[in-house]
Amino acid sequence: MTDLPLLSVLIFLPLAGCLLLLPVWNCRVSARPIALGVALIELALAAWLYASWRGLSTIPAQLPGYLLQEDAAWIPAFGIRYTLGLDGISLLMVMLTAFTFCVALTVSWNSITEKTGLFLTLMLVMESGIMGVFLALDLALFYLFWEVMLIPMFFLIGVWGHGRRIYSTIKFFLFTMFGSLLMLLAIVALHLTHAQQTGVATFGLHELLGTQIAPETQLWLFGAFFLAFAIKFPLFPLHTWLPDAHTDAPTAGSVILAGLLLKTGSYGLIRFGYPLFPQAAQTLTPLLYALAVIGIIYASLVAFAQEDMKRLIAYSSIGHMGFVAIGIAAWQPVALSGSIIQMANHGVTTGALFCLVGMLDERAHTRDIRAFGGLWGKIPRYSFFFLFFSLASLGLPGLNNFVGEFLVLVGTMKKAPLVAALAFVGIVLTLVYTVRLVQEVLFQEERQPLPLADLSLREFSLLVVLALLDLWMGVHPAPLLDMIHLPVQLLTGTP
Amino acid sequence: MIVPFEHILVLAGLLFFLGMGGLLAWRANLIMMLVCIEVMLNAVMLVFVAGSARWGNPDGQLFAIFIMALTSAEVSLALAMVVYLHRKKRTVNTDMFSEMKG
Amino acid sequence: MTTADIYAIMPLIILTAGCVLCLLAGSLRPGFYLYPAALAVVGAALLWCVCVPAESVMPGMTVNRFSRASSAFFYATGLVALLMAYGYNRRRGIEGEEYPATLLFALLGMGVTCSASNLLMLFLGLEAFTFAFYILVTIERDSILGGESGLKYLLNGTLSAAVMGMGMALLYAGSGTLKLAELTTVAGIPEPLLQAGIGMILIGLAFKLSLVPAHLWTPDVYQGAPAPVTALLSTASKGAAVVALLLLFPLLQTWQGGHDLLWLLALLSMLTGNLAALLQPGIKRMLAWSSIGQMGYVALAFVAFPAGGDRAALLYVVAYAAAGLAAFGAVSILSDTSERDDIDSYRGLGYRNPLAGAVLALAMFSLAGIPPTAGFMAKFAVFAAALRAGEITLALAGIASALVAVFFYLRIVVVLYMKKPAELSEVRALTVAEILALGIPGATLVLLGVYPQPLLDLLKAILA
Amino acid sequence: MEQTIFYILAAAAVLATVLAITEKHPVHAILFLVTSLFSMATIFYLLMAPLVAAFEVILYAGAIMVLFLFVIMMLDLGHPEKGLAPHWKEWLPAAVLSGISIASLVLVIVSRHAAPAAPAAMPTIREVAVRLFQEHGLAVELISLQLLFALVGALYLGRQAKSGDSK
Amino acid sequence: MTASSVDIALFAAKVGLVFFVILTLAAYLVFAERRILAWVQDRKGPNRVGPFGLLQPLADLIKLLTKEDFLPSAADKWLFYLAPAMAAIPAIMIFAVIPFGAPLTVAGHAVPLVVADLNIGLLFFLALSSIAVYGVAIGGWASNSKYSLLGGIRGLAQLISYELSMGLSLVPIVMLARSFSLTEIVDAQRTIPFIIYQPLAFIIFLISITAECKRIPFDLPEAEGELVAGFHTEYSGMRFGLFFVGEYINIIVLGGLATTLFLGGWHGPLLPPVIWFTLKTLAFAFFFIWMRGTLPRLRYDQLMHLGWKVLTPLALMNILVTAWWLMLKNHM
Amino acid sequence: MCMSVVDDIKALVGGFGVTLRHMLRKPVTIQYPEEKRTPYPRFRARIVLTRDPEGGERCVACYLCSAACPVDCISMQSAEREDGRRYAAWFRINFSRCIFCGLCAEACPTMAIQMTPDYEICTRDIMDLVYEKEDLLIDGCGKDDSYNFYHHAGIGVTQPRGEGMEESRPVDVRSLMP
Repeated sequence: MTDLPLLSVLIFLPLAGCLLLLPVWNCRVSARPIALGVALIELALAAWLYASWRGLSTIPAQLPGYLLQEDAAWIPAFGIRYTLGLDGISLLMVMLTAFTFCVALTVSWNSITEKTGLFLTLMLVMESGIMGVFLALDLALFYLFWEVMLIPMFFLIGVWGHGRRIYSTIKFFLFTMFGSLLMLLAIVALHLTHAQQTGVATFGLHELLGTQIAPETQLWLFGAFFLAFAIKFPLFPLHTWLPDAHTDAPTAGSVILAGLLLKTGSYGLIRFGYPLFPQAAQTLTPLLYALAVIGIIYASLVAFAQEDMKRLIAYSSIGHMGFVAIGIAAWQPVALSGSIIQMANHGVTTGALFCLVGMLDERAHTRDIRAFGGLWGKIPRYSFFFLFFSLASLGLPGLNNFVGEFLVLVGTMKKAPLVAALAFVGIVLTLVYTVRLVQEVLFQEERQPLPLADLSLREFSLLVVLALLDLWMGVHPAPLLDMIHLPVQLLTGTP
Repeated sequence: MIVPFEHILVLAGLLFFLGMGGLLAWRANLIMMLVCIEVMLNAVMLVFVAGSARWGNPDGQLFAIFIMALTSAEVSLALAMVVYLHRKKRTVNTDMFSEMKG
Repeated sequence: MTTADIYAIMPLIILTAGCVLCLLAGSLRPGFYLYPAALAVVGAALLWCVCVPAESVMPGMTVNRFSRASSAFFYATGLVALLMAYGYNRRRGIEGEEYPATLLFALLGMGVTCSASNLLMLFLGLEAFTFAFYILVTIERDSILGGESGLKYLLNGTLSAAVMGMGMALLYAGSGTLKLAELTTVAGIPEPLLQAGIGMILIGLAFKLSLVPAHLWTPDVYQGAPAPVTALLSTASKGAAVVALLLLFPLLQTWQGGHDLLWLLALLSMLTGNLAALLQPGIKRMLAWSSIGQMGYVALAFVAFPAGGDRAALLYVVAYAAAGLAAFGAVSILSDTSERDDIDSYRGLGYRNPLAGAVLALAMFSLAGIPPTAGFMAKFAVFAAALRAGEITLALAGIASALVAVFFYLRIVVVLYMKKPAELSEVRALTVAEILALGIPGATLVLLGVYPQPLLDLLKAILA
Repeated sequence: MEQTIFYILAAAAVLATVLAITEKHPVHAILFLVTSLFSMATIFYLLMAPLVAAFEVILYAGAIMVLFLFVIMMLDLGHPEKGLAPHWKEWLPAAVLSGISIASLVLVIVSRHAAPAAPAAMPTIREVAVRLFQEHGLAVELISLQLLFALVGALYLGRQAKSGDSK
Repeated sequence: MTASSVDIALFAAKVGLVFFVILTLAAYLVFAERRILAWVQDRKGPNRVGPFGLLQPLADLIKLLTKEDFLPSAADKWLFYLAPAMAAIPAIMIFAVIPFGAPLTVAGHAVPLVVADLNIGLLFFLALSSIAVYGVAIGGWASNSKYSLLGGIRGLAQLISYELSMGLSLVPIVMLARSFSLTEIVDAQRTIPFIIYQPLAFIIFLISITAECKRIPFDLPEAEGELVAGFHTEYSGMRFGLFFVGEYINIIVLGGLATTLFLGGWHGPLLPPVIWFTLKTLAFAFFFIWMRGTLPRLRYDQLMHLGWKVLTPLALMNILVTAWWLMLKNHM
Repeated sequence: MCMSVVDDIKALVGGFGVTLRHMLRKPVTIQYPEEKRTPYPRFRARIVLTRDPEGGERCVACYLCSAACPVDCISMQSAEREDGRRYAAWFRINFSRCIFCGLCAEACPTMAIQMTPDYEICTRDIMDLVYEKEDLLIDGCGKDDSYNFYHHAGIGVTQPRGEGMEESRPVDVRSLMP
């Protein structure tokens, strides 16, 4: 099986799945299983990779820490190669991706009634793009996937969204484009510097790692990368697109946006930003800390004031991603591991929360907190999961978020105690708004007589799977930590 | 060469920029605009002929003749358009031709 | 003239014979059968260009790989434009043999331009296809816009011909030769006459490329001309002007002022074009202004000429041509008896006419430079070249304007897919010609965006 | 002798051109331009380009300008001399631009080196003709096609919609 | 007397002579026309003033000079005055390049019997004949009268149209003679006049110059039945006279040109060259008059049809055939 | 097509032939003052007043000619001799107005007014063209030299009116009262 170019299969399988969809473009009933099937195959592949990663790690790779690699000439004229690589971090992300897409497809099983063919196609294309982002080791290739995943999301929000969907989607697209164009310039500049120094025209990450860049230039280039990733992250002043996008996106869009797109930013920072420009990163670390902390506190405060549940969860995402940012900024094995784990955790938890809100929205056609109340009594199964994931989200020990946040705080404590302390304040604030949410929605007496049905079997099984995953990651994160151990050490230079 | 080459150039330049100035000033009358363009093309031909005389090379004269042929083609088409538009709008005043803005 | 020469210029001979026969046949028996005939002629010329590697050096013309490849590009563009014109002209009642014949003549002019080896042929070639466009732009006699824009184009074009002619005259007067090769050897002399000549030629070409500040004709002409004509005008004619610039570039390089002038043109075009496009209510005017901006990127590539800008420029032109053909093709196919120009009238069309909508959206993405489309590769190449040449200011300005551009390109996509359709008129089934006219540029866009290497190899080979 | 003639003709050409572009009435403007063209033709003759001189008169004065005249006569423009002429403000930018351009031109010319001495022999008409058809034969073909299309275009535009020939 | 001053004197004499002869001939051509037309119509024509009426031209001149010079109130004054001169002068200037006799030797100087032996003589002729259009056009336009304007427009269109076929019909001549110089063209016809080789070109040329002279059957610009007197309706006195004389000068000059180009110019047996030339030229003049006596006026569309759809294609075909023939001949 | 061209040429050549033939023909012009044409006897030119075979005036001043004249160029005053014979006291024809149509001659009951072939009546003074009776009257009888009106009709009406046979008295208009 290892003879297969597994990584390419991972990327292009969903695209091939699109072709399968073409004959049943207008037939919703038969298109849905096909798309879900493709996503499940992806998931199976990812699972197989996870199951066999220890075996793979024994096979010596060209690059240290990598499990699988692919390399082929693509556009030699520009020095662009088709280089893919899978290490522990990527594997985690790949698994998250494959899983989140299954979740997203399941949750939108009934809710997407119009233009289903287009919707499923876009989902699969996006899966390809995101897989590519997590696997690419050539900067140009990375950029390509980075942009490719944007377009389907643009359509998802714009076509199937609610509210001011067009405003939101254009805002989302422009913000991201702004960052990525600057990043493109920086990539090219880096490429040219490297070509000048060595005479080799390449965009390969590992060749470029050795480039000597003057500190000032490095600062500029890192700034460009940082901006692009920070927008995706999103860090504090650049976050404004996120609540809009989340609020107006369809449920599947929100799930993917929160579960995956945000992770591409942090992943990019980990994979490219810091390693390529260590000195500049060092210089800018205080900034990152500051932005992250401000983000956490600010987001939590704002979240408290939200009436729209999706908006609230979106702001909570900003806060959670702030922890990831802190972990990256510390650039220290424990904190970084925490960040990476937190990325996965946040993906699962927030994804689940968006699913829950989406389900509620499907039933009540509103997401206003003030419209609900007393759900605990009316739809107990739903309320249970709501409570469960809210607790996970606020970092209840034993559930997954706790692991990530704990590791981040532990790691950061050594390098920047003040930051850790402030971040802790953030956790407390998280507690406040989460409790408010849970209290208002589940336990307050009923405010409006809403005809709400409890979970269907599909929803129930989906949430069960999510909850089990949450629990497992919270209780037994060791295999995951093992998996990312070597790459993190290689990244932070502490073998 | 009967006169210094520079003097011919000055003459050509004067004519060329007179034509260009006229073109800029007469933006209201199609026929006058075309006339001004003719003046400019004449100056071009003068430079070609002067160059031909300077180097004893017939190419310049030929280029001038080609320019003439080209101009006649362009002018005939332009005037056909003027007639066509006039038939539709009863004016050659370009200010009246403002269906498109921006 | 030897047999080899005749073989080498056979595409031009085919086109000449084609357009004359088309006129004759049309006067004997008018009808739309002439379109397939013209299609066959262009196809034959294209095939010959691609398949018969005949090369020769004649007085005034040099047929080599460069000229063969460029003419193949022009003929392919013409082919697509003809395909989309067939149905369009039928619906709009543009009858007569003039359209196909003039189109063939335009292609002939472009073919001559790209194989010219002296200033005379270059000038005549440029003027020939511009002249053909004067007719094509006005071809719709029932529309007052057509006549107006034709006249505007003609006035501007003639002015540019005068300026360019003056430049060539000064070059000739300063050097005594019309041959490009000889001129290049003389041009090194710091002779003000030659420099003035180069500058004026550059300004003349700026008209053809519609670079700011010589762009004023562009929006009106694009709006007034029928969409298939605009498609060809915005792609092939720009391409031919770029080719002419490439042919003249060895001259231009000898003078720093030329570089500075081009720098200014590039900057102004990128900013003005993209900013003005923001304000346009009509799709053709929007595309017109955006094409001004796009040509600014080409100029940027030329500014970075020594750093691989030539290849970037050609790549950009090909990508832009594919996108332009796709966009205007979609416009012409979505137009019925009247042209669908108002952007608002495209609401929801992406679903009612999926292929046309998809291709239009694809073209917009490509123009905005978003991967995986050809536009991205082209922008990538251009910015790479610009950075390599150290033109950081221009590159930043380009990036900024590209970001602005994303906005108005997306507007089209938004309208296509995210707005409720206004009226539910009958949806016309696409004909084979229309599917081809949309499919070819659309496929090119994707193909070039994913795997541009063959084209890059080709460009490298022809530029060597 | 020839020099004097040249300068007189040059002055006449410039004067006639100025009058032509400032004249309000198109017919007068065209006649002034014809005067200018005659001066130019004679200058061409003095510059040993008799062929160009002849064609200047035949084509420019004899065909193109006549075409202008024809169109003006046919269009019935009313009283254009009473119509709008450019205001002096409209001449201002044009004058400034032209002035700058002319000044730079003079600068260019002053700064350039003395032209090399004229070569001995000027090409005869036969040589010019041989060059035309041997060296530039393809150009002749191209321009002839272009003229054909000028005809096609003019006919197409001149034709009345959906009816027979107007001419 | 130095050599150059002799030359100048001879030149001046030539110019004076040509002027005098042409003007006299033109005047007498008017007379001849009236007489010949009279004969055609079985009349006698003017025969009262002087013997056989030979002083009639003088009488006409006196009459024209003494008439009132009339300026229409809405006319464009300067152009109105300019037009007659522009009609007459180019016509007479054409004669400058026509060789009217074999070179003479006077006082040891070789005197070519041509006012100016231009190397582009033929083009000079075409240039001037294209300028002659202005007289008609401006005369018609400046009068500010509808008849004049219509006549002017007709004249413009007609002259431009037939100039084309005229020029094209001359191309084979240039190809045969390999020169634009009329002297050389005449020399090339020393043995065989070109009319033998080029009958078609001759016929086209003949028809075209008839149209260029605005003579019946192509006298639409002054069609008296429709337009009063066409472009010179508003003219009187000597201004009308100039238009009138210009037309007759044109006949003589074009006749002389046809002689030079097709009938071998001054070449001919027995008689002195100048006489031959004069005879041939007058034969053309006679033919014009004869034609006037014979043919009715064409309709406007017939005129255009003849010019564009018959003569021009024929002339083009003729050029092609001649070119092929010359090429084959050179290859044999 | 070919045939039509040949036909055209034939027609043209024929036309030229016709004119050429006419050119060589003797002109039909008569150079008037020197050569004079003899008009036919019934040529209608100058008008005269004739006399009867006895030498008396034929005109009875009946005004018929004057009435018939389309251009009103004849005028006269009638008078009566004591024997009842009527005559014109004066008779005037304005030849500058006369169109020589001959209606007067046709109208004349006495054949007094007749037309002669004498066409040369030009003059430098237009007043000379007003012919009085003495200018008009000739001595001969003109065309019908035996006709004498009064031989047929008798001279005058001598008895008073209303006195004759089958004749009633004329009504007195002044007494016609109702």
